[in-house]
Amino acid sequence: MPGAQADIRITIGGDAGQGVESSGAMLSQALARGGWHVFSVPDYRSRIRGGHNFFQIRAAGRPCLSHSDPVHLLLALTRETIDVHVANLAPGAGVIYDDGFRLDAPELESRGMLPLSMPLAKIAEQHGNKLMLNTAALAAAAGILDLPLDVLESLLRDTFGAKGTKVVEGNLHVARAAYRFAKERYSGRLPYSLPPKAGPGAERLVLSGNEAFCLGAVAGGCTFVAAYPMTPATPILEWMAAHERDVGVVTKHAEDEIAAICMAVGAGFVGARAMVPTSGGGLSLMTEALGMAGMCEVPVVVVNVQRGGPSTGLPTRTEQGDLLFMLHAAQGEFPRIVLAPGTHEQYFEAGWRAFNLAEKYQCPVIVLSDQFLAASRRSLEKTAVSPESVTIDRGQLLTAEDLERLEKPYRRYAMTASGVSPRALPGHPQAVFTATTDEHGEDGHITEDMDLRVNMMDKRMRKLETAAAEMRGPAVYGPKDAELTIICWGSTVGPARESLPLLLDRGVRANVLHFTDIWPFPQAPAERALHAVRRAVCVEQNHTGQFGRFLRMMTGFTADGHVRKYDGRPFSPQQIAAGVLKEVGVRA
Amino acid sequence: MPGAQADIRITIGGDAGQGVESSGAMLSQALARGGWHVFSVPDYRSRIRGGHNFFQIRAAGRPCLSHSDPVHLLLALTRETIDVHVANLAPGAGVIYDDGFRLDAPELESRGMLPLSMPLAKIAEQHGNKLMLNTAALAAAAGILDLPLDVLESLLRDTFGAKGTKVVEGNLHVARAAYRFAKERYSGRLPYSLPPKAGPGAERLVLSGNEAFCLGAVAGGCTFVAAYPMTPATPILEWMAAHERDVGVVTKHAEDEIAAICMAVGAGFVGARAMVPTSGGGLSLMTEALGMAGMCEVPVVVVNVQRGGPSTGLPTRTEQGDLLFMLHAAQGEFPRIVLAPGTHEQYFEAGWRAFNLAEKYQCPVIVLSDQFLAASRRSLEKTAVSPESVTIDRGQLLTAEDLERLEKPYRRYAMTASGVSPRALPGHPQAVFTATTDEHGEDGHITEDMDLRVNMMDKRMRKLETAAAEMRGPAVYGPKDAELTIICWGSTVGPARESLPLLLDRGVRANVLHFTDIWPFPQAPAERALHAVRRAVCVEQNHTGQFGRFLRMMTGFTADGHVRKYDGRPFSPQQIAAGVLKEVGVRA
Amino acid sequence: MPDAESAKAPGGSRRDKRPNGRPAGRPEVKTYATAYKPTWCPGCGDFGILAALKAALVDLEIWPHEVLIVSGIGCGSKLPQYIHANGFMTIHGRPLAVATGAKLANPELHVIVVNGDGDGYGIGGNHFLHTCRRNPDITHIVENNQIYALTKGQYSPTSDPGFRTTTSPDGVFELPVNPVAVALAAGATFIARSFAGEPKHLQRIIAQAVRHPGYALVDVLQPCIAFNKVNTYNWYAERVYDVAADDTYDPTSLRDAWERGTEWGDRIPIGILYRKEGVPPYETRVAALRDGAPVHRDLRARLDPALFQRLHREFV
Amino acid sequence: MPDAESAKAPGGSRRDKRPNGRPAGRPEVKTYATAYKPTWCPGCGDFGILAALKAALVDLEIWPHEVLIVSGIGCGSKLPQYIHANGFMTIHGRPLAVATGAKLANPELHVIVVNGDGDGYGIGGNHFLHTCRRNPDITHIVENNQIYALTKGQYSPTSDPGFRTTTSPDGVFELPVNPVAVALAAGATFIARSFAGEPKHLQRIIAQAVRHPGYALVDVLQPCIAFNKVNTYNWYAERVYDVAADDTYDPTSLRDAWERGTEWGDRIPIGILYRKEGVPPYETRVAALRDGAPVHRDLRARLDPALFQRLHREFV
Ligand SMILES: Cc1ncc(C[n+]2csc(CCOP(=O)(O)OP(=O)(O)O)c2C)c(N)n1
Ligand SMILES: Cc1ncc(C[n+]2csc(CCOP(=O)(O)OP(=O)(O)O)c2C)c(N)n1
Ligand code: SF4
Ligand code: SF4
Ligand SMILES: [Mg+2]
Ligand SMILES: [Mg+2]
Repeated sequence: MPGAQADIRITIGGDAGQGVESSGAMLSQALARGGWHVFSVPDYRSRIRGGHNFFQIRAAGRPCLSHSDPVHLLLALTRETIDVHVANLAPGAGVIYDDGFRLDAPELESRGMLPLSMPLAKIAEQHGNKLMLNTAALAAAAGILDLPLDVLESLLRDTFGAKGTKVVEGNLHVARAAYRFAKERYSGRLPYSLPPKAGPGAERLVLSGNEAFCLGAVAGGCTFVAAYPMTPATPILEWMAAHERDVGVVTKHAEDEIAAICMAVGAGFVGARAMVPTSGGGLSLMTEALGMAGMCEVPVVVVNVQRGGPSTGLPTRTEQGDLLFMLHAAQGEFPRIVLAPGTHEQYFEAGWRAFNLAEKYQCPVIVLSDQFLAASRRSLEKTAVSPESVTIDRGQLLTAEDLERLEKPYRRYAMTASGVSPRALPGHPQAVFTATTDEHGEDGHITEDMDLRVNMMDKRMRKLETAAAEMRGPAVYGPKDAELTIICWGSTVGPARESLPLLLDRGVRANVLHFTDIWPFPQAPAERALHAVRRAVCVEQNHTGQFGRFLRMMTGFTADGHVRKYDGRPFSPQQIAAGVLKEVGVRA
Repeated sequence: MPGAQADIRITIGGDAGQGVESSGAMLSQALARGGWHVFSVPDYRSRIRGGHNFFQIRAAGRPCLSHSDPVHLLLALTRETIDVHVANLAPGAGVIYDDGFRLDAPELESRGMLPLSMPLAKIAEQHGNKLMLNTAALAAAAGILDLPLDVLESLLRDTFGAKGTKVVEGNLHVARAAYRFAKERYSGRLPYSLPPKAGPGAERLVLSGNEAFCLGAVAGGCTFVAAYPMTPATPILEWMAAHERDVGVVTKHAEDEIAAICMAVGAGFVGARAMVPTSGGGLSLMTEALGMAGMCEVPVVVVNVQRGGPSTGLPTRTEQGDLLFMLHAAQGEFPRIVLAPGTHEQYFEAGWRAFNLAEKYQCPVIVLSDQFLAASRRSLEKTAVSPESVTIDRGQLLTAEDLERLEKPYRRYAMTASGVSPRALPGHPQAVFTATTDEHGEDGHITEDMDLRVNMMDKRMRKLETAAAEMRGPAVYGPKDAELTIICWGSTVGPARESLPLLLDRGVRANVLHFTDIWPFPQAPAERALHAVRRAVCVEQNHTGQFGRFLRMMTGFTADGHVRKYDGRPFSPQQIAAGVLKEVGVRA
Repeated sequence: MPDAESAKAPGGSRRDKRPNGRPAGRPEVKTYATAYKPTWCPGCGDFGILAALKAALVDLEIWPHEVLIVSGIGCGSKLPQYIHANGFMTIHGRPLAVATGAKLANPELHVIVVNGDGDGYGIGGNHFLHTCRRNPDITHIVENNQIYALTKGQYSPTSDPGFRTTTSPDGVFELPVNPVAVALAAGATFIARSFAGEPKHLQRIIAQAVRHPGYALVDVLQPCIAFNKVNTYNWYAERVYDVAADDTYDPTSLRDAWERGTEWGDRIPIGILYRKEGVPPYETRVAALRDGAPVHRDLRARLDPALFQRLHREFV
Repeated sequence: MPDAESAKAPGGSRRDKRPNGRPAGRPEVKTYATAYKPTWCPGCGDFGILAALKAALVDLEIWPHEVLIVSGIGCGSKLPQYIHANGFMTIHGRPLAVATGAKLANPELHVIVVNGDGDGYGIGGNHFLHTCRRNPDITHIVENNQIYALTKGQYSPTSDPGFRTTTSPDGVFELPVNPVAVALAAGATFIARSFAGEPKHLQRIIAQAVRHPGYALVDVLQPCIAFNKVNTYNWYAERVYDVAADDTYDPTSLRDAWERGTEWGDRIPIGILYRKEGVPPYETRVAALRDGAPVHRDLRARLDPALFQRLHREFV
């Protein structure tokens, strides 16, 4: 319905290579500077030029946890954009397009849209140059939305500042002209307006999930990143490389993923906090070395930013298809920890917590995110991604002083009740030791002794029990006494939470049960939480319902319904609500 | 108890490099030629020389499904052998050793053993040469056991025939002398004797599991093997290489496991029946390409001969630690078939059945065996490993004639109700097509279309439903109305079945429920079978009880007890019986 | 419809013939046309490579069904999508291994690998090394743009020292792989370089590479207009020279090839840099291939009791 | 006992010193002794390599805690088990990559890789190629017995043509990898060959390799008495000659190195075949290492609000 909005949604569409994503990022940033909360999601193809890309932005007065439907304002950089998105527009939604497109405006209007034709290309050429078309388009949108011009101007100054005054001035001229045109021609025409701003708070940041994660890793003392580029994990390597000098993180673009993880294991072995960001295909190649880290008890953090599978699959799209693979990758059995952060804040936290867990339990830690979480941008308070919330716990790491006090020869793999053996790093005369991926005794030497093997296996696996104590149970969002519970994990939490009011509108009082700590499984809190569930629908971004199957394996719990999506696009709250209603038999 | 035996067990022990395994194999073969059923298991270390190795043989008048405890006759090629095995000897068990060992025979006797000191080295030197020591030892054992000398002689002739008359004659002289010595000195002293022979049947073969599998693969039309050596799978590659010319199988020792599976996928793509034998570490490296085969619907057979993990682990030992890894290896979701043969006959059958399944469902098929099944030798009727039982089913493979009759352009990934698309091989003018690991349409071209993606994913996954119809439910061994059921999978079935009489002796009427077809899970028959179970103990060769967890995931069924072993050595029937009794609260 | 017990591949066991006969007439460039338009950036060097490959196949009078083009993952690796021929776009870095398996299973196919420099010399380096010394009859065309393009601009194993990319913000400081030198050291029997900006040259070189019996490397200088702003059309055009123009150059001499092969900078040699005749391709030496290709084998022959009687003998 | 909030590695941030000070006196061969007896076959060439390595380290006055020996999987890769020094026996084919990570995280360690020919040139070939061009300061000793020994006798990438093994029943018909030639083509800055049967020579070469700043390859001819009955002690002894004896040989000349490096057969050159001075090792060029090694970094510095104020700026 037109009218006052809780939030407003804008989509920018165009061809690959037209700068859709950077325009979207700028508009998101401008809205955040203007005092709104934003959430935005890019949608692009696995190619460099050509093909329709788009960028969805949502702005609200309260924090948004996901994008949402339908769209109130469409910024069409190509004619195709209109055809693609028309089905998803709200009644009376505005469509900004270049007057050169020669569209049949009355026809658009008859289909319930508000055509907002503007001479964008002309304005760009006249006031700056052709390349500034996107600035014109952005400013036009700002004008339509009544976003203050000075906000846009300051952003343009900051963005283009490094390119010299001429570029800045050109962009400013173009922006002003387009803004003015939009206001003059169409003021008050759009039946939707920006919602009330958030209260005056701290200055907010707009970060992608991967960026939030990088900040977390920096805070967590990450000193070594090795990787091989792979969408959608590449931005982690690239961000770290760009900040290598500033924050002091060694970054290595390796010859392949096998080398990347092996380098990280080598770095972790000698004492660096080392990480490897990749996606499923890279993870497949890292499988063998994951077992090496497990066997030799080397801390290492592996980030799997999931994308659409199987195989090369849908390289630029999202999926939660690797859960069971991550839990069981590599031959044999060894302790690993699997975290599946769901929000930008949780992804930031996983960035430092993973290193603490890796060093405390001397094992590989897998951070399982996905393209949706990694690439979506959200406005956050600075405190949400600041070091104040961070602790650094290196676990049982022996200092030089500890080693000098040692009375018996150091045993790297000493049997302990917790399964964790005090760890020395190579380089100290008191702690010369050897490690091997073969089964070994306390001193790291190969053994084929049956009993020693069993004891060593038990020792290693005991670490999982020890770690389980600090794994977090699922979080509940929404009413505790809900009649229906949406069970989800990882990034699905955002749209799932946003679906609750939609369900309530349809008379279904639901809540969300969200898992972030997957392995070791937080058995007791999970069972407690499941005990309180009256009726459950498992919502996952995959084909086979992996988390539902996992939950049954661990607890015997069987969900009453399943909503699964595997088209590579993230769930919207509307899709979850519709899917859940269908599962519980409420007609949509 | 001394006396008439249902079966007799012999252990040969010595240092790596002393030919323990070849001696054991010869004695097994001699016993089979003599008319007994045999089952034998080697136990060796991951090194070339030094360290204790041994070989266990069991001979009986009925087929044996596993080795067994305790041992009646020990053939000690080193002094250490006696110390290692003394705890596992039956009362009055004979110990054959060289008189040069200077053992305290009365002391041995006081510990309940029968010392059988013999001048083996001297006999070898006197009648042949030093290298024939093992022949002397074997003949001595034959003498003690009353195994007919001519059986041994004919075997020696066949074994050394290729090395010329001198070698044959030398070995025969040595054998005769040692046999005579043993008989003359110790006749009638051993309180155990060979059990009654099997009735006169067809000549029996003695094969290792891997050899049985190779015969199955040959019968099944395997034409391409690529591999990288890895214990305990190497013998498959080596057997195939040795027979490359004879049976017409291209064998390729590749530069690594990644190359091996990619070569097999290439060969499978153009139409060969291709396979890659490896073990867990190699499988880890093959993970990514497994997904390629799944996505591009290329038939390929992957054999994982499991060994002790994690990582390099226990390279020459056994484990069932890769089950959940095999079910979920590689990013994303795609159809795969997993077979876990338990006996030599089933391993032979998997050899050809895997190729039929791979071509019928156009997907990777994983044969999951283990070191125990692969390396143990069993006597089998020839018919058990003969082509008479074999069918070759290439599924929906289009012939040239089919293609010539095509009216529309060929679509490799045509949508069908079964999920299986008729398959053409490159090389025909009517079937020029392209395949890609990216998501694709029916013609194999990349797509990012949401609906097409969903349809194509559904089409692929539908193959699993289609295949499920021919997956076999679990087999029941023992009384249908047992009070207790041992649930097991893969190679554990042998010792599990052999444990039933031991359990009955202790008053527990048990049976065995054995799974060979793991994925797609034979849902209905499995549920039926589980329904009949009163009390269940899951017996597995791993730490975390993977099959038990899998069963719970698939059916909700939770076993009442668990017996797990992960010391690298196979279960004996006695160990299973003891473990099960403990789980059900019967004192051992 | 398919015959479940059919144990033969299409084409039966006609070992002495090209697969499945040939259409009448000669193939033309349009024989290789598809309905799919390349998604490459306008101006990308990959267009030239695609055109040259088609033209070379037409020159050689090879039909689409007689070829199998195997690629990896990357911009350049999308090529099989844009040509009407059998194609298999595999996984990143592995097309040489997949191609080797295909060639060994059906030696009658012309097997051509196309992939990028990251795919071929980076992650795929081990297969490159071992394929050189193995010498199967495979043509290997590398679209060498000195960059990881599809992942949007990281440095590649062939990037020049000093080159700044998102993963080399201080400039590359690893020595680039010189594919010619490495192939030479690894024993390749045909090594050539060409340039996407000289399509006629490239077409000739590809045709000769396909004709060469054995592994043939064609490293193609391929401008990436989107991410490599250093090694442009002009940059290459100013530097390349054909060794064929030099009468004293002997492409059969290991020493000459080493001298020129290691040259890179102000002058970049193109053309056939090395060629060794008379080394039998791998597949011609495989015992099991002497009686025909796996794909033409009658699998029912395996059910012959006599075969098993023979095989059983070793287990008695 | 360990301090949970301790954010420093042992040894703190004494960047300018060898790790953790040094014991008094000089190391002796027995300093490197362990209680574990090698499980190699009596007479195996690996014994000679182990002895030469110990002796070289003693010559260089390096202490066990200053070294990290990284190996793969194979007979030869068991070496770290038999020497008292920091050791890491990794997975098959990957020690160079693990070692590179260790070196980048703690450049103060002398990092030495030992592995077999299968491990180093077969499955590990890609890391070999890229480590050569990367040039980290790592010594790489390859126990080259031209066979896969631990898996009981399959042919390796360095097996000579015609060699019969269980996986080459008709004899090898792939060209062997010549590690010297490949390393040269890939840009290695120190390339040597030695022979396990000449322990003094080997000791000298290893010492020079360790001293070389950058990647140093020492390919060691290593008789495997159990599975390689062709390339025996005698076979090698009859063929090897030291290039150092030839005054005209210039190990800094790429051309000379190529000529000799590709020689293999009746005569096999050993000694330092190539050396290039002045190429800065990889780790000396890494920006993040200029302020000290990761293992010596005080991780609490990362919790500095000023750092985050700076980092936050790009997101406003
Ligand atoms: C195992 C794996 N790792 C990483 C990727 C991501 N990836 C796709 S293409 C590519 C590199 C492309 O570079 P190149 O091979 O030079 O081809 P170009 O795009 O330059 O033509 C990478 C790293 C992948 N698909 N698979
Ligand atoms: C991924 C993987 N594949 C295969 C193996 C089995 N394997 C162990 S050692 C070895 C080869 C040994 O050859 P080499 O490296 O030359 O060492 P050598 O034993 O000759 O010293 C192989 C193939 C393994 N451990 N891991
Ligand atoms: S990004 Fe570069 S390589 Fe890829 S299509 Fe564009 S120009 Fe070609
Ligand atoms: S098998 Fe060969 S390499 Fe291995 S220890 Fe024995 S002699 Fe040495
Ligand atoms: Mg490239
Ligand atoms: Mg070797």
